[in-house]
Amino acid sequence: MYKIVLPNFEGPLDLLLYFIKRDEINIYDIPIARITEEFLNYIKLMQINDIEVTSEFILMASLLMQIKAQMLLPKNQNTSETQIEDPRKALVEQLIEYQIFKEISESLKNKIELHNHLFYRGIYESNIKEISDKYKSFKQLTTWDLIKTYYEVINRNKNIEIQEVKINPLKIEEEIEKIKSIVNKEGQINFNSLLAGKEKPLIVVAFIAVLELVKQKQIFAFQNEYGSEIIIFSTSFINQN
Amino acid sequence: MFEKFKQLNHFTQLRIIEALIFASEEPISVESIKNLLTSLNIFEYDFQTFNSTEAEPEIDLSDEPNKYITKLIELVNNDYDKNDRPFRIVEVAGGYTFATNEKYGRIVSLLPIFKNKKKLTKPQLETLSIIAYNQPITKPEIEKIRGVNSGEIVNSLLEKNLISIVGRRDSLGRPLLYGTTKEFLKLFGLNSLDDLPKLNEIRNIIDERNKPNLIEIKIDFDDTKNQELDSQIDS
Amino acid sequence: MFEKFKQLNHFTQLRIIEALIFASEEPISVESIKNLLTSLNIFEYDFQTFNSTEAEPEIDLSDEPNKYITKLIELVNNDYDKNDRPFRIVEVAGGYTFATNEKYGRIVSLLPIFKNKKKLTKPQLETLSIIAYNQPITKPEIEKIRGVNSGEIVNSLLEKNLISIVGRRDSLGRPLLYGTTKEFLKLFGLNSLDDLPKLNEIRNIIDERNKPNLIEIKIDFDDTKNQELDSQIDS
Repeated sequence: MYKIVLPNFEGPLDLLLYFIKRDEINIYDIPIARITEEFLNYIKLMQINDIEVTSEFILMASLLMQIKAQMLLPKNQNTSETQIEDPRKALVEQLIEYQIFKEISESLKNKIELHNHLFYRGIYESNIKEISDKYKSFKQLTTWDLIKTYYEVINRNKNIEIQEVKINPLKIEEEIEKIKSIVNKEGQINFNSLLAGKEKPLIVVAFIAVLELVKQKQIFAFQNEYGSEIIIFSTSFINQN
Repeated sequence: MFEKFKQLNHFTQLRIIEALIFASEEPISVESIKNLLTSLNIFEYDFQTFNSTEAEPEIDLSDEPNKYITKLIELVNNDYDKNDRPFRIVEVAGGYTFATNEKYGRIVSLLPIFKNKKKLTKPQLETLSIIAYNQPITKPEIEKIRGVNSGEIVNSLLEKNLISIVGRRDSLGRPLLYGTTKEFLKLFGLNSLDDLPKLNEIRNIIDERNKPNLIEIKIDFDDTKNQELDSQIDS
Repeated sequence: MFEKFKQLNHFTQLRIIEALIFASEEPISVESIKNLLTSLNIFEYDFQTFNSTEAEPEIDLSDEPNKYITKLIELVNNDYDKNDRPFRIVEVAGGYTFATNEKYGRIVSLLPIFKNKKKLTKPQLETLSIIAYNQPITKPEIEKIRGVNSGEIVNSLLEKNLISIVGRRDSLGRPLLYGTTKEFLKLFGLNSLDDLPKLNEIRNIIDERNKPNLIEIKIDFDDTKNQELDSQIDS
């Protein structure tokens, strides 16, 4: 048994630049037939090794073969006054452009390392109420936040089956007492741990019980960010500390 | 090893704790500080100790880690108070964080930019996004999408002047219609509603992750053919 | 009136500036500080001046406001350095903000939770470079330069708040335009986009590197040919 480890390329341009560098090829005069062959061999290797061959590699392969074919066309000596453009020109320009941004990203990487020590203040609020607000709020709102939230909302509700749940009010009282004693004993717990192993109607009961306790200010719940674990504190625990 | 941290110059210990609390993005608990300091291989780091003219603060090395850390934080705060710094380390939500102190915090809060922070909670942002993408829209329609009662949130958005009443739906009960305001555009740096990203645009970005990217191809690797070509081109 | 601010006890002036910068979530420019201090009716506020044992720092009252403020910031920083505080006021993204200093920030960066915040993958850096130098730019334009599908990467940069949607290109399909954010400048410690390396300089470096080896001497060891050449030269 052996395993071939293929170098990881960002895409076909990256791969071509690798060949050019490795073989010290003059980028302005790429031996297209040789490069095409190398390129196709690489794709073959990817396939053998079950590496995803993305459409960009296929497109590049066909472009290379097209250029190769154009290079083969007999050059008509008589029409030399209307200079035929080198079929490689566009590709070379694209490669150079890509080289430039690879270089820039290298220098950006160095800049990050240079400023490795820069950590800004992490939190800008000063009391519990504001902090719990902050955790549900956004530092600087962007349209990205807006549309992503919208996307989540409409997708969330698509998946929700509306079920009628009959809740015995007694159960909520019981659940409140139960949660209260757990939280008071532990000081703080994860909301999810309250739900573990419970069936849907009971989850709803537990949820309502938690809401009720929050309303009564017996417990305090906060969340680091939307979708993350909700942590429940006993208010007496917070006051003690 | 936490014991190793204790062996550092006392001033250095104080500064490291100070820096940790300063940079942390959430209130950091004593427990977390302890764990971080225990994992920190500070001795790999070429460390120049600070030579203070002041005497090293007295720290009781026999304290167990949590108490020890709490004491260090106290010492940092004493230092801030002594120097009339406008901030100190406070304990909130089960952890420590920096905040402006009362004296200077009050001055800061007098300033308009610190007063009218347009911060939105998740439910507010949700509701705002629904209104933005479906305007004009009524409250029951919003609630149908969100699946929860949204009256209070709609009111809070009205208060923040991010939405306004733009008319009434010509249907039973003639419910109020809501739409976004100029203030809304300003908040998101948009010139017009037209500049809002469209749902299918973001769907493309999000769904790309799940898109099958694999294309099956068969390429003929008849080497002799390629060699022929090579020789033709190279000649 | 800014002049009124200048009449306060010098220590108090320093502390107010310090508090303003400390409390501001975004880097705050000297201009904004000036405007805030001018609008601030500090005398409505019952202000207990701080009695320091130290001498009041010397400040040249004749300086015009912007220079005056910059000098105060310097004095605050001197104080931090003198006390070996782990942070200081830095100028970044067009304003002043607090950040950990070199000495202690490096220790913080050794900790995994902080280290990861600074980590960007190669494709992310590539895409970010392309956006930084070509903004505002559309996704297809990014993809043309990179030669690969970049939706997911753009998405991740949006999530990290390093880029944002800044509008739409007025062309077919009105594609979304992306640009870099203040968060981007902060991550790289840049004051403005002008601090990025110049595109022309990079282009020259690449051109230089791409130059084929010009001095390509081919010596043909076919003696007869060389002799021919010799005779040609001689003749």
